[in-house]
Amino acid sequence: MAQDEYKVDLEVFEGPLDLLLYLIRKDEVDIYDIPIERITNQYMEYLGVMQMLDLNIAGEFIVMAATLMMIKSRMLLPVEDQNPEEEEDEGDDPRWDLVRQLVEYKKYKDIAGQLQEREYYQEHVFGYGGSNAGAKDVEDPGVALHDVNLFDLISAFQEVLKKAPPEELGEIAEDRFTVADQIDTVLKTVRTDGHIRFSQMFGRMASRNEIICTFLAVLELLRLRQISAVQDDHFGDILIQPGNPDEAMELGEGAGSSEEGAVHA
Amino acid sequence: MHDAMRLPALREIIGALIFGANRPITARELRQCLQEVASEDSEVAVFAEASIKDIEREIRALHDELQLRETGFGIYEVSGGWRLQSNVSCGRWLKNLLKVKPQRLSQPALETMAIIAYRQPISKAEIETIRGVGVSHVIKQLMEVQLVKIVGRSELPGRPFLYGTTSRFLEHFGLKSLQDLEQIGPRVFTRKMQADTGETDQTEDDASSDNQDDVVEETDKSVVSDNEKGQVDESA
Amino acid sequence: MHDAMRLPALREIIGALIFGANRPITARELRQCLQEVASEDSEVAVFAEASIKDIEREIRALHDELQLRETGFGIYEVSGGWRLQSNVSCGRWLKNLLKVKPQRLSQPALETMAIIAYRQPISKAEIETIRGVGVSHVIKQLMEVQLVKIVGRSELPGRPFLYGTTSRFLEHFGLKSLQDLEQIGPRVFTRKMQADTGETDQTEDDASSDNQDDVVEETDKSVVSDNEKGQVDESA
Repeated sequence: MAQDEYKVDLEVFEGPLDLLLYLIRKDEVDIYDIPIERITNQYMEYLGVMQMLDLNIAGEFIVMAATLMMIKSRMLLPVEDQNPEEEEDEGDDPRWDLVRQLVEYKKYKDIAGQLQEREYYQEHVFGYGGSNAGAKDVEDPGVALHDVNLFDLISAFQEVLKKAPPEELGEIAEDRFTVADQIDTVLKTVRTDGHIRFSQMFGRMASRNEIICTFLAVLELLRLRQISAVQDDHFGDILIQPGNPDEAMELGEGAGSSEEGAVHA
Repeated sequence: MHDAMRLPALREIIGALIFGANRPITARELRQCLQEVASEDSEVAVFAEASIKDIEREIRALHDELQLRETGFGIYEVSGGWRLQSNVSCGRWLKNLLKVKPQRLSQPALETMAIIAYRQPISKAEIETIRGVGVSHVIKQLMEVQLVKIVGRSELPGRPFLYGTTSRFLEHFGLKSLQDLEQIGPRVFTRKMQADTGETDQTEDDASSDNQDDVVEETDKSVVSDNEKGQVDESA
Repeated sequence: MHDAMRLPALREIIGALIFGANRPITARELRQCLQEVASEDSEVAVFAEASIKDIEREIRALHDELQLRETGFGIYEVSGGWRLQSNVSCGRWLKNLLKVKPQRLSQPALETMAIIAYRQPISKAEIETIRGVGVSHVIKQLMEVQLVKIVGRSELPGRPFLYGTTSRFLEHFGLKSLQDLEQIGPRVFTRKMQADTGETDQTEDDASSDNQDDVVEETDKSVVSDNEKGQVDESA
């Protein structure tokens, strides 16, 4: 694939639990009663996309995939075969360990959101002589996606991919697109038009290869803060606009969010 | 400049000290300073008598005055001490004037920060169990910007480092003390307040903290007890 | 938290800017800042209309308020601009405070300092093994402020440098000799390494272990404190 020419080394710092919580929220399902088959299928789909994009995903994603498969198969067992002597409670539910883990994690995710609010607030507070606890230079701003969650982007990308024309056998047009080229194209478009809807970016694209290269270009530009992505509603369409590389130093890596219109899945 | 000879009021001294300290300063430190200067110079010996209460009263009076007069800055309690800081409503002008780039934590960094703040002292492995993904890199960065520090070592095999928050953490998030965390996530915090030396102790508090999570109805109780079991297994 | 949304008065903005500017600032600069922010955000466009005269009037009003309320500091015209400074009559307390309790060593610097003090001569690699993170930067800074020096080279492959403490280190931590370290035990440092939530601990630690050299804190800050100090010295 042409994306090899411009390797996007995007380390994914979200873990499998993030992805699961994202899917649970997106589908508006009860965290205590996860429709395991549906969620597993979706999880595998996202994992497949991440692997196709050759993102630097952690081994934990694969482990979680195996766990989900196992839970799914255990759910298929007739009830009689599962510890008949015990009373029916959540302890029998093969999903339970996972639910517990998700609930525990979600707790901290929620707190993180509140810490972030405080952080933004503190950005506006200065001590005497301009000292600001939040304004220290960091040498390594880290890999940072702005504004929208990586899974939001993958989700949008999946939609685009579904609508794409099927790959034709023996197609040789593949080499026409590279990530490097698409980076130029995306930047030009965004700078000329001011902003563009993610869903429209791929409108006239003919091949999957072009779509994939363009998506990787978007990821790379987000990482470099040359563009930013904003989402109006949860799981709504994503707006790509010119970024401001000087606006903020973001410490750590993975998806962050901006002051306005920030969305976390 | 004969003004230098005039004996200032206690309030003025305190105001000048908070103004000049360049860091959050406690009433205790203020008293110590008053006493030290008093011991050097009998002329100002009277200030040695100021109690913590007196000092705090003056701080509050100063706070109220600055608030009332709309000066654009005020006295606030941060990271265990008092300091002057600009009003948040004037932030955008200062950001423009000083051309500062605010330092923002990414989502994974914030989550790791939250886990460390509420569960400290905590090992990397425990954080990773909660987050479900490696955190070495994130911890390293949080330590580099001095929001997190090593606070000790666990007694567990391998004696892993235990991490906790710094005073800079309090400043960065504008917290008076770790107690402030209680307002953000009260139930989670109770766990931490109770003996957090033994791993097993944590399970009980898990029970209370999990309750706050939405979606939960009557099933909660059994859910929680199972939770305890799972927790014990994991940490053992 | 939603105070940020409130539109401040012109006086507040000017007060906040003079407070945070970190240097004397002119009415012209203030106007420019008001105009720049106004052009970015129509919500505050009204402030672009403030004339130099308006701004100067507000500065004088602020000056009078601070004077009247006996806050211990005020707005003064210095080298062509306006800035906040402490009242001359409070100089001796500030002098005491800034001398005795200067800025803190950063946490990583303190920890590295402790390891070097107790394990010298020691190589960078050994320190890193103990701390679990890279220390090149911190060592460089400790050397810059002359608390640490190279005392030799190891016989190990690569012949890495070995680090030890300087005489300045002793001065700054109030030690008679390195022998003193034994009596103290790692207490001075370990206390610092524990969660520094308690106010009392902090003050004591500040007094005992801190020194003027603020290794990693904002340079801005130390500039300001030096500034302050210089000013106090002059006026005393």
